[in-house]
Amino acid sequence: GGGAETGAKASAGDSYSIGVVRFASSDPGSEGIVQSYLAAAKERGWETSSVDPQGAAGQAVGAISNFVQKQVDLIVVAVFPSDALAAGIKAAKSAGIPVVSIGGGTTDGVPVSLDFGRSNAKPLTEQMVKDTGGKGDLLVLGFTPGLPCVGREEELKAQLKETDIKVTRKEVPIPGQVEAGTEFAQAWLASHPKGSRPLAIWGCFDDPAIGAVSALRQTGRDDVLVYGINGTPAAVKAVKGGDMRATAYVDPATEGKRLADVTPDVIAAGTDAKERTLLPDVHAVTPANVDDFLKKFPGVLR
Amino acid sequence: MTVIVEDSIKEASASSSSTARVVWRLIGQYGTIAMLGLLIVTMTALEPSVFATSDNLVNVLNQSAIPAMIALGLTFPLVTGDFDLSIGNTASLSGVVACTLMRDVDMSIWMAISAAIMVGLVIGLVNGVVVTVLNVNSLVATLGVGTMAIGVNYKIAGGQPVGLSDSESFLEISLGTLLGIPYPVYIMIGFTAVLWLLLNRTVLGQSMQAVGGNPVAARLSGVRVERVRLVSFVICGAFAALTGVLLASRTGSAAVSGGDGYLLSAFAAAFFGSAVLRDGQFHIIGTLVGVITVAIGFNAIALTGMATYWQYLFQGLLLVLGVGVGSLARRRTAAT
Amino acid sequence: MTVIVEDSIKEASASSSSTARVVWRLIGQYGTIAMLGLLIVTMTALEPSVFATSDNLVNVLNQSAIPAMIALGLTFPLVTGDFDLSIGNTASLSGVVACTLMRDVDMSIWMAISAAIMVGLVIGLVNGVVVTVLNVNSLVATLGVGTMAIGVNYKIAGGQPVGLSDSESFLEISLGTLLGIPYPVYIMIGFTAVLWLLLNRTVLGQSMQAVGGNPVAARLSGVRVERVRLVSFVICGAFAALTGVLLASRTGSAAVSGGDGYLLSAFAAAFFGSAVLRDGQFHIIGTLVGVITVAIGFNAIALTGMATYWQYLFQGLLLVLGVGVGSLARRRTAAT
Amino acid sequence: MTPAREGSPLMSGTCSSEGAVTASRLEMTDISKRFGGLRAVDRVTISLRGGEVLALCGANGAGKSTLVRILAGVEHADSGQIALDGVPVVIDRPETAAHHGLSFVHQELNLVPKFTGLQNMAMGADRQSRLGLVATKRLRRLASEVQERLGYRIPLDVPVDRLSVSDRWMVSLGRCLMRSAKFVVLDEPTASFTDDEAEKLYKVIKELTDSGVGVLYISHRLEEVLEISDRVTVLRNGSVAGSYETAELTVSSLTKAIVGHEVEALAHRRGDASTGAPIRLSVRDLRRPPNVVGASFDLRRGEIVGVAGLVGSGRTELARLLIGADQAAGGEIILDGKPYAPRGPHDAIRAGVVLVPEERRSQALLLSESIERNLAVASHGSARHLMCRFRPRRSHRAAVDIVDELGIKTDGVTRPVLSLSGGNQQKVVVGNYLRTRPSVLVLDEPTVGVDVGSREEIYGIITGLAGAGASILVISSDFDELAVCDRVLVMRHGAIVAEVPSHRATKGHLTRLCFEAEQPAA
Ligand SMILES: Nc1ncnc2c1ncn2[C@@H]1O[C@H](COP(=O)(O)OP(=O)(O)OP(=O)(O)O)[C@@H](O)[C@H]1O
Ligand SMILES: Nc1ncnc2c1ncn2[C@@H]1O[C@H](COP(=O)(O)OP(=O)(O)OP(=O)(O)O)[C@@H](O)[C@H]1O
Ligand SMILES: [Mg+2]
Ligand SMILES: [Mg+2]
Repeated sequence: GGGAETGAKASAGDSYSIGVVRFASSDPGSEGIVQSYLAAAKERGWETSSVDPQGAAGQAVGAISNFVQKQVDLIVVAVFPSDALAAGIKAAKSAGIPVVSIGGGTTDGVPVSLDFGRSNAKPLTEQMVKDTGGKGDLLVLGFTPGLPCVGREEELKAQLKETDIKVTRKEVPIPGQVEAGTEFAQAWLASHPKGSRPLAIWGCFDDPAIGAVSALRQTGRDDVLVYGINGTPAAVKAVKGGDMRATAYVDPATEGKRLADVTPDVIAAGTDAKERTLLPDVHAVTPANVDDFLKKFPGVLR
Repeated sequence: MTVIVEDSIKEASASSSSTARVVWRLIGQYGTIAMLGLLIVTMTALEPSVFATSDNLVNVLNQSAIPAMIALGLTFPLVTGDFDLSIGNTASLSGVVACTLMRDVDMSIWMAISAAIMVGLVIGLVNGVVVTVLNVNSLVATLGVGTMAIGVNYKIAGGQPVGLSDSESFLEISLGTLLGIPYPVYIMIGFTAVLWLLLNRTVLGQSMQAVGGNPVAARLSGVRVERVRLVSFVICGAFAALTGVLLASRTGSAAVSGGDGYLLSAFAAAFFGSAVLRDGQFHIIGTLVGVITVAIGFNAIALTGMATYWQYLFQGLLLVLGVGVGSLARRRTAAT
Repeated sequence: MTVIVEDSIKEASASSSSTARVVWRLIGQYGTIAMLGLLIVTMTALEPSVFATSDNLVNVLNQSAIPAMIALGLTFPLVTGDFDLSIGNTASLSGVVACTLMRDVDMSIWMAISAAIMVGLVIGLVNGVVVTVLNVNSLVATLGVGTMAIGVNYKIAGGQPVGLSDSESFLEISLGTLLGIPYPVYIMIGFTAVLWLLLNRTVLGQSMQAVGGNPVAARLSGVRVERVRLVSFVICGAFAALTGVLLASRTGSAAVSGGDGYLLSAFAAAFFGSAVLRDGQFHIIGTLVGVITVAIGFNAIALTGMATYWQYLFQGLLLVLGVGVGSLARRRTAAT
Repeated sequence: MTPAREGSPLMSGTCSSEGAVTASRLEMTDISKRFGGLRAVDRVTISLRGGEVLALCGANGAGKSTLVRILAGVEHADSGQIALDGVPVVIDRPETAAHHGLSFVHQELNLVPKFTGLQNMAMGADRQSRLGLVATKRLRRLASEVQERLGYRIPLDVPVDRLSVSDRWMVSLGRCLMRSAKFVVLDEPTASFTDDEAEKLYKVIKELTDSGVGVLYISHRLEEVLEISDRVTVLRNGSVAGSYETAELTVSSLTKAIVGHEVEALAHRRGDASTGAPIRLSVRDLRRPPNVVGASFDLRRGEIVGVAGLVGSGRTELARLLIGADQAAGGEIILDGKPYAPRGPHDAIRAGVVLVPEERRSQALLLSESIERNLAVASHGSARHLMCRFRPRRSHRAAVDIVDELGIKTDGVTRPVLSLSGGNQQKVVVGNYLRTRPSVLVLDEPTVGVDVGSREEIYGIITGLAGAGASILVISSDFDELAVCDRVLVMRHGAIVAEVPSHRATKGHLTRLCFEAEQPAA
């Protein structure tokens, strides 16, 4: 009812009411973007309220319904795949409230999504292919249930198609991702001794990659290149210390601001706007550029 | 009855502290419900135009429906004195099975749902057999069986979410309304009534309570303890599966870990509920009150827009105080 | 004594079924350990060059160290008959606290570790007070307190991992070796010994076991039941915090939810261990065997390259059979 | 969910049906049962006819309860047959026993604590359901019939964990009578009863036998055995030591048959020896309404004082107040001249005051733990502080000593206490508390289920302790055994109403005092 009218009336400079459905307090990637978005919204004088559904899709649907009750102007959802929130998105749509997703993809009722998967893997995977010269053995630490990871692995698969890289894939569990990274790397290292073929480990996010780094240190190996994604402090430190070859960083402040910038448009356009995907700025962090990187983003290690 | 007469005599004799005792007894009995009332009153005062509306009431009940199913099912093993840690995984698996059957085999909705519930029954049966025949502690047994359920889930869906191409009629289960009230609310009320009758008005239910209260005594008076425990696991599995199906119909897809989050919330609701009206006994109404309290808490969080850390502190406090106030009062009653 | 003489006569007379009974009794006592042996033998046959090496042994022990700390701590509340569901959150929080203190306040490593362990002690104390004074069921209480710990964690770290700029000496705790064996292995062995002594050679430990056996009887015998339970929560909290610190020292940074995964694994290990040698009683050595079994199982998964779904089936089966074989055999022994 | 079974053949032997003519016959032939190396029951043969009472006697651990449990389908015999009216039957689980018309009161209380009296009684009843639904009305009617027959108002609507121990026993007995049975087996039903309740039970037994029901009766109270039984079978070490017509027995000959030697009748203690001794414990107007409304008495060094009273007179509650298990609402206690207000059993045990509680299973034993550990609990409770060292060898030796001293029948102190016979479990309970060498020992029904021989030993220990200077308070519903006391206090409605010197503390006199007010003896 009322939500649709508010949405239609809205224009830049108005005060909006925005509901944010986080993913889980334990997911730093989305948390960073949500927080900077909330900060940006506050700066612009919008009223916000956020809920943490602790990773449960059912709870997220509930949270969206609660925001529909509250008659907010826009709902932002983090990470949950947009087509796995059906009842919530439908309720929002019929109340005329558009939904923006961080990393969940667009669908009917979710006109805008910030990509959080495939784009993040691109520069770093290119780097990996270049480093290994397109041949060698690669240990992939993947996580199928997570949508961002699926996108990243798709990018990896696409880039590996033309190469002579032999892949061993392991599924890491969450929680327990770091330890699993260590275990899988250790076992893989045992059957891949130091030798002629280039060796690399690619994690679809930093945690298992860091686990792999731990395995390398424990076994005293320095012949394996490790790649991760997200640019967590531990990963950036490992890159700086030369233990890790590269990680990919997305600046939450930039992306949060990007979302805040499009917010008035999305609200104005309403639920039936054309679907579009926002691409983040992805920074590959390598030993070569890590100092410059840290100068640019001093907050990473803070 | 004579007992009542005796009771009131004692009541009268201890005249000095009797008002205090009555107050404590009331708090002991209704403390948990009073906490819920306090929450509702506070929220009504804070957000009168949004919280205290019939729309929002329906919304909260609708949100309670799915967690209620799984928590009500869990109540049965808890009553017989067992734990079931596999319910989250069962819910995930049953959702995946239902969606896969509908998507890949083109099975009709009701057939697919029945198959999914069969999955729950089978898991419940396996749990029950491992616990009663292999004689494994229910915590380890259900943890193990639940882990195996994850394996089966991976085998079926490869870890990827299973979406539905034509999901309208399936979604209708969650979205459809009758007299302005969504179907899930009816489902919740209906099953609550059925399960309440089962636990309180049938010999099976009484046997379950007896087994939970004192398995040796139950066995000596002719209750087939093993069978009763097995049945409680089967009921629990079936309701976990139902939860998975409802969840899939609410989200329009099923994920390998979609139902996992309900494990702890179901335990929280059931244990919270065990402090409602009674002292540490699991019962159907209590569990329902637990689920609804948690849902109202969550609703309050969304409506007031508390900071994330407050959300956690609030949820934690709600649990501890909700149970603690009643318990403390009961202890006081016993002491005076 | 006459009884003994009688005994041997009777033993001889029941010659027919006695061998079977001895076999069952042996399986009952050592069944769980035999399962572990079987696993080791199978793995040695499958991967002789990788599995059965001293390197891999050290590796497995090293991997066991962190889960061992939290599971050993958990054993104490379990012995007194309580649950602690807050351990995972406590571990996460303590890691965050240690790293934040080192990073932001420039605290020395040992001071920061002490502070983190203080956090664990405090959480344990809160758990204990809620359980013994407010008289809340330990499952709800620790779930609630754990949820609050998440809130505090979020307040401190804002949901972001806390990295250290200069982490070398902190990492050294996990990576350093003595005589080729990593420090964590020594830590594990040392604390196991200490906790074994505490549980088996002090009045406190004996009182805990008495409380677990029958709290009413223990109380009437002069055991301060409340105090003993409280102490067990405090010990558990401290070891959960220690786990968090060790975990952070593995990667040089603390993830907001780094310790959460240890909750279920600690329960699995402790309950698995309760079926080792004894029947359903929690004890230190059992818990350690449980942890190492799980670690070897995971090591086997990593080495053999099973498919994802097999990993889960295997882990589930390991739990169920590991406990089930012994239990079944014990029941057979009792029956013959 | 058994559907209603109207007109079932099992109904033919109901106790209420008038004049059951064909007396049925229950035979257990050559029954043997071993536990590990121990022959608990060894080729025992008994037979029981409808309308008669067969008493089963024997020392603790003789195998009586094991035989009963085999009959109940709880335990499985290694060999032997059970036959009903000449037809062999296999009783493999408790409900089979019920189907064959057998009803039991087992030696230990087997109630569901959170269930009401009615719910507990319903658990054993036949035809409790119609279409799986609980037939509440019918059950309540049945229960009130049972109440009438017992002549005792069992609180039907209160959870049994709020009842006193003897009320719980009444519930247990009531449950047994809810079933229309051909044979009723009572394993020490009167152990926690005073004479008053016991009389009520005898009346019920009379009714049952008159209507053709056979009763198997186990008791350590030999007078009652002689009073109510028709025949007596004595077990010793698992096998039948003799079968007698009751008429040909006396207490002393039966005692001899059970124990194997003569046991002297309990001589009344000469109470004058302790009158001059200093007062150790002085209780003044101790109150905790409604159960204790003013108790005052003194306890001297080396004195044994008994407390007599009817069920519910507040004796247990008084004992709990003395050790601080409950907090008094008023009054004071002086211990060795100093005010003594224990905040819990912990304070009491450190001050040397201990209580041997009345119900061993729920209040005194770690059931699944070893005998050794059970014998050490109170010594942990009295330890100086929690970090004191625990020496397992010393503890083991102490346990072995106690087992020897109290004559606990077991093949090792590491065996679980659950594997002991009821009377031996009771001795473990007493041993646990004796180990702390208390200066004030309160015993609440210390000889429940203990056989004649062992009773003698326990009295011996009590007198020995008193001789060494300990002060002892004995609460007992078996007024005969109060003869060991120097004097006996009588409690009624929560107050101490009379004091009786040893030589006048006869059963009859005490019973009379329990009912009516009388001036305390000078
Ligand atoms: N489950 C068991 N495991 C091992 N031994 C047992 C078990 N049950 C009974 N026993 C042993 O069998 C013997 C007979 O026990 P039972 O309980 O039949 O004695 P009882 O005659 O009833 O004695 P009481 O008068 O003390 O009740 C005892 O020595 C006891 O230790
Ligand atoms: N925990 C309890 N809750 C409620 N009432 C109780 C409780 N314990 C005992 N009572 C009641 O208090 C009264 C006194 O009980 P108490 O056990 O002190 O008497 P007693 O003289 O020891 O009798 P008994 O021979 O039955 O043990 C009884 O009527 C009993 O029903
Ligand atoms: Mg017996
Ligand atoms: Mg009493």
